[in-house]
Amino acid sequence: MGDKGSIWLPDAMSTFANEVDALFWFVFWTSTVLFIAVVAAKVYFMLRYKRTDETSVPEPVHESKLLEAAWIVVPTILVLFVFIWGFDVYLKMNTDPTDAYQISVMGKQWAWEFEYAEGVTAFSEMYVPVGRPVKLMMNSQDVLHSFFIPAFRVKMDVIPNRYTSLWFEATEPGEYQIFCTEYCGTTHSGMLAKVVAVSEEDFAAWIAEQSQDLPPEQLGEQLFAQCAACHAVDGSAKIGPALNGRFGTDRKLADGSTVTFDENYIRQSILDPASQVAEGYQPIMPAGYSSMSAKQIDGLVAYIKALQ
Amino acid sequence: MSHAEHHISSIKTLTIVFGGLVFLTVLTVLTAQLDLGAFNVPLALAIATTKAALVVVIFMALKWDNKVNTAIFGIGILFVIVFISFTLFDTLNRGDLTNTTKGTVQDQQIQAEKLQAQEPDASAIQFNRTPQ
Amino acid sequence: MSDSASSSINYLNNDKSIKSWLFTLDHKRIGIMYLIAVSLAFLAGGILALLVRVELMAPGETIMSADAYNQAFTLHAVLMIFTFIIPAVPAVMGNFVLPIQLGAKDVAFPRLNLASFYIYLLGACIALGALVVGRVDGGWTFYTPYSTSVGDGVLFITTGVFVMGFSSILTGLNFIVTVHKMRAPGLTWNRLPLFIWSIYATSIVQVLATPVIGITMLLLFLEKFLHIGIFDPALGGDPVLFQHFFWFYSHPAVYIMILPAFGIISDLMGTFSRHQVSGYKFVALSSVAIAFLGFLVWGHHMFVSGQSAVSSVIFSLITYLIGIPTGVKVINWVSTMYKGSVQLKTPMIYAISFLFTFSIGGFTGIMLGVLAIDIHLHDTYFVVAHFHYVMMGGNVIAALGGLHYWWPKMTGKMYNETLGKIAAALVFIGFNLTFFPQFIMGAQGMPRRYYDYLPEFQSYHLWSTYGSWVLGAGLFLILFYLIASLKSGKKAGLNPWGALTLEWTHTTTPPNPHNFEETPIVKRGAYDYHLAKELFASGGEVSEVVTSGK
Amino acid sequence: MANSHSNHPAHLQHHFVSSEQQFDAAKMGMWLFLVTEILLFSGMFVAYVVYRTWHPEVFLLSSELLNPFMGGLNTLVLLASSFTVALGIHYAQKDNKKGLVINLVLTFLFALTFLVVKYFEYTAKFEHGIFPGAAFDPHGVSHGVDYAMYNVPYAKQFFSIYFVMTGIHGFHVLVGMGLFTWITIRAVKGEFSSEYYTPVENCGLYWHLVDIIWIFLFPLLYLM
Ligand code: HEA
Ligand code: HEA
Ligand code: HEC
Ligand code: CUA
Ligand SMILES: [Cu+2]
Repeated sequence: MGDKGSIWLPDAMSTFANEVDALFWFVFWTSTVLFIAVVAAKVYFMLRYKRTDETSVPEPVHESKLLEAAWIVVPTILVLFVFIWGFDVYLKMNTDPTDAYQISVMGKQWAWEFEYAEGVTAFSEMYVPVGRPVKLMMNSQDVLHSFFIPAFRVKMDVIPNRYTSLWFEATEPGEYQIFCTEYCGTTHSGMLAKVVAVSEEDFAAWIAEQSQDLPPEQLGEQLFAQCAACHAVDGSAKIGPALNGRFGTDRKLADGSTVTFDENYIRQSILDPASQVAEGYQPIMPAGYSSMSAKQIDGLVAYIKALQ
Repeated sequence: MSHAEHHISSIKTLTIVFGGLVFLTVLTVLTAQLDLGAFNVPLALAIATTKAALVVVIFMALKWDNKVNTAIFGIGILFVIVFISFTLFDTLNRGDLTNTTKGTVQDQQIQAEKLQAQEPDASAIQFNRTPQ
Repeated sequence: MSDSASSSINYLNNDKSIKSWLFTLDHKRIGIMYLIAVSLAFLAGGILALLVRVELMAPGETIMSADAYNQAFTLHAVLMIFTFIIPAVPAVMGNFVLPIQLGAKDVAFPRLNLASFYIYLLGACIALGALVVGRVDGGWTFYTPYSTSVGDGVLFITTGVFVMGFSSILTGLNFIVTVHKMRAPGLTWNRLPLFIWSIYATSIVQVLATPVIGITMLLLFLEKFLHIGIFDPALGGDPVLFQHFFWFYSHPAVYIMILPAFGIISDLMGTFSRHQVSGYKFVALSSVAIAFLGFLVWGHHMFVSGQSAVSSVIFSLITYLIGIPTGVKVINWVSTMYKGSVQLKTPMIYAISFLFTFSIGGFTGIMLGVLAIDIHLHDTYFVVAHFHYVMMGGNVIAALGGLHYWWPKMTGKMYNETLGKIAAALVFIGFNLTFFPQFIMGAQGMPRRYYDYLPEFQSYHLWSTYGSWVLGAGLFLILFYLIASLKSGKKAGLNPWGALTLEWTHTTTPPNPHNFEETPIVKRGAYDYHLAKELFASGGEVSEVVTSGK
Repeated sequence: MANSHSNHPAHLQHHFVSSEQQFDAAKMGMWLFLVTEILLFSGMFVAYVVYRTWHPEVFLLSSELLNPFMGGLNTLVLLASSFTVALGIHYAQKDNKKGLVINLVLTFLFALTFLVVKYFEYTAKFEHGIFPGAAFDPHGVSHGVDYAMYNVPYAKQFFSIYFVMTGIHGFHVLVGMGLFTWITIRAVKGEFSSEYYTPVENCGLYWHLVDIIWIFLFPLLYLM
């Protein structure tokens, strides 16, 4: 398993990806054959019956009812066949095995948050065990998002006020891209993450490691993954200001006042971003982070404070 | 054109139809007071449809009009039915596979609150006792 | 031959004042005014498209910020869809040609016709007002709750779309009545040009579907303004319901875009093969079949939206069925050339390119309709490529064919045939270069509406951008030589293509203000070339105009 | 119109061949327009049906707040106005100008009555904080009804739908009143006869449709 991709499709890394691909290739090649037939006939007629005599008026061709009927019946059969096949695979893709390992996914502008039953929370990297069905229970905090892993051929919209879910079973260890495919605002294209598929043992080890209490700074570093779409830590301005080397300096605000970039300012910026807008920036930092726990905020503050 | 003569509805016809419409209105109001269980809605809709049909056929004279106009009207109604029924296929069956939940998060919360109201648990009782 | 006095008076020169244009009730002049407005919209939308392409040449910021990009593609789509492609063929060529092809003096309701033009202008201006007011964000689909949470630009766009909807409805209504009630004596349904059949089918869709976008826009407006809670999940509303509302209009709307193109292609195939269009009845009725089936498939845009599987299955099944009547058309167009007499003038070159590009668009549409495959392809560049292949490669290429075909009739001038062919080639090559790579990167997983992307997609994006320049060059060349032809073009003959429909055989070039000297009496079908041999007996250009029954 | 022929009646536009053709065309156009109106309202009906099937108990509860007496009265008023329009057309066909004008005026007055009743209904709702959308906040007590009791989840949706539906319908009534004013003036001037009364007939068709919509709105909103 784990078929190599082609120019058309990325590597197929989930259990049903190959079935989707088989269907894709069937439709692809039938269409190609039909298409070439149409184009070939067109080009041939165009050249063969090119007008040479301006006065010629060709007689109408006697139309064959049989031929006309065949053009209707044959494609209909073809199309019904594809429909049934497509439906079958669709059912499989959308009915999760009952023994699936469950992960909660929260989509928010513009990051993914993964919550494991063991109490572990992760951003930007979703660890999953290989060879075991995984089910994602997904929900959005703000607007529509869509969760897409090309290598697994899965995609599902993530909706506020309703849970949607998808499942897959990774076939090989590796890192695979996660995209957000429902337009969700400014940094829609930055709402990325990775699936990290690892063996069962590695997965268990990872969970165990994550469950330990991290020192605040490290916790902050992990959490910062969801801020990275807008904040650089290398001094370059993105949608939001860079956050390194700022601690203790003066910060000019959009309303003209100046404050010190200290712990309180950072905390305030996270809990209520609109209250103190940095000069030269739009007040578009999401307010959703106010739901973070005190521990998480302390972690972030510690992390930002230490950034050089 | 064959139907150069326009149909003229007599005052008598119009009055009878009007009387029928009033009667049916009273009937809807009355039947709505009865408790017919699941039948209340279909009955009210059936009466409304009858009334609408009377207006269309006689007042709007579709009965004597060009058949094309009847077709136009019929197609319009048909597509309203398509719109409603195809949307209902979705909304009534939401969550038929495991890729979505049936209810919304809000519904689940309401449900949970209802259950809690029936059987107050320890924390709820305590809450009630806290002096406010 | 018509007498010389009437051939010198035509709809263009009978009254040259500005007022006579702005208040004209003449369907031909209204058609020309639409042509100008719609071309400007295309130009504006196209320039935005070129900017979008430049931005996508490289990952990260190239020429604009993320917000600017998001507004650029939204505005590109809104302009292209609502101000350009929906009115393009029906309101321009439908208006100009349809009454003449029917042998009528005008459309049934000329005042309504002028009103639709001004309503269209008003709607377009309101939509553009969004530019002044602020953010136009969210894509042309306006999915809630995003659309109700961003700036006021969306309010203007929705109002604009609402207003333009009326224009579209009135145009459709006008044409349906005109086709039913204003046909010349002898012009039975079986003799109608196929262009008329397809405009007729289009009009049905316009009348039935457009009101729903009206109410959708109104509800969206109220949702944003009053928070009525129908679509916004935060208030207990259902965002998927909004998608039903939106696509109940917008899927049928894609047939508003493509059916008129089908009509043009049928006419072009018949004329330039000088041959009866094969399977006339099938081609005619399949337009109506497509129009009706088109109402039953909207949910294929919602396979991963969380809608129920029951509806996904129904929508998927019916989606395939649309391929059948469309296939009937494609195959009949190809076989029209069989044993015909094919002349490769510029319009015919567009028709031939159309067969190529539209078929690719159609087949990829079928792929998207397959439930399991669409899960992977949905909202990737594969979809972007699909719809540009059907809209740009289908509608626009056909419309360019139609424009070249009727240009002599509209203006009385011939364009430069050599430049015409060069431009057609540029458009064809540029178009495929722009959009074919998008299929591949889409299947590889490149999501749409992405300002920034992973480096592995760059080579595809680069080719696509180069392609858009070739395409743009072709289109600007067309603009250039068409305008040049107005000044220096050769005078057009009465029937330069040897066509048999009434606008070529029974009126002057350009047509006289009331279309005909006398109401024509039709004695043969639109493509019965074998019954009109004498017209072609002398060879060369057909220059005879029949003033009464042929 | 350059080539109008002397034997053509005044109302015949130049691009039509006969009055018959013009009349048929106008009427067909009107029917098509009615269909667009039906589809416009269909969106509201879809919203209604969806939310009703999801939350039937909330809809039942909320509809208690609507006054079926007022709704019923308005139904009768609209039916009567449909009747007078039909009579008006009858008189037009019979060349009875007086009958026509009287009935048109009656229709206008019925329409006005409808809106006045609606006005009282709306203000009674507004007083108790029943608004469409975010402002929805039922409160206060009147006639022994405690409005605050009705502040349940999804009641907001019911009233949003109620206000949008009846609002759009009311707007159509208003447009109808404009149309009848125009038609009445023309009728008084004697522009209509059994030969030509297309505008009367088309306004009538429009008005009947407004009536039909209400025929459905009434039971759906007020009674169940
Ligand atoms: C002019 C406009 C136009 C046209 C004509 C079409 C035509 C079709 N479209 Fe397309 N479509 C769009 C415009 C159009 N579309 C747009 C704008 C979107 C995206 C909107 C957005 O999200 O922004 C879209 C998206 C879209 C989707 C949703 C994809 C997604 O978001 O996941 C789907 C899915 O089913 C689809 C299917 C089809 C099909 C089956 C046809 C069929 O009608 C095609 C039929 C034609 C053929 C099949 C070719 C010719 C046939 C033969 C030669 C005979 C043999 C054929 C067979 C046996 C199959 N389209
Ligand atoms: C009619 C519809 C239409 C047309 C014609 C086009 C034409 C083009 N489109 Fe667009 N496009 C859409 C409808 C259309 N598009 C829609 C609906 C979307 C989805 C938006 C969304 O996600 O919400 C989209 C999105 C879209 C994207 C994806 C953006 C994203 O997802 O991030 C891209 C990217 O390449 C693109 C590119 C182009 C290009 C290069 C052209 C070129 O073909 C343009 C070429 C045109 C010109 C260069 C102008 C030249 C014109 C003249 C000189 C006037 C001449 C006049 C006469 C000849 C009379 N379009
Ligand atoms: C959508 C992009 C976005 C995301 C995601 C985001 N921010 Fe911000 N942030 C901004 C913008 C824009 C500003 C500047 C405007 C302001 O001050 O509100 C800002 C300002 C700040 C500031 C003040 C910086 C200064 O120089 O004054 C801090 C601290 C901050 N953000 C922390 C965070 C943290 C921690 C997270 C993640 C938990 C985060 N941000 C996520 C956009 C974002
Ligand atoms: Cu989240 Cu796009
Ligand atoms: Cu579609």
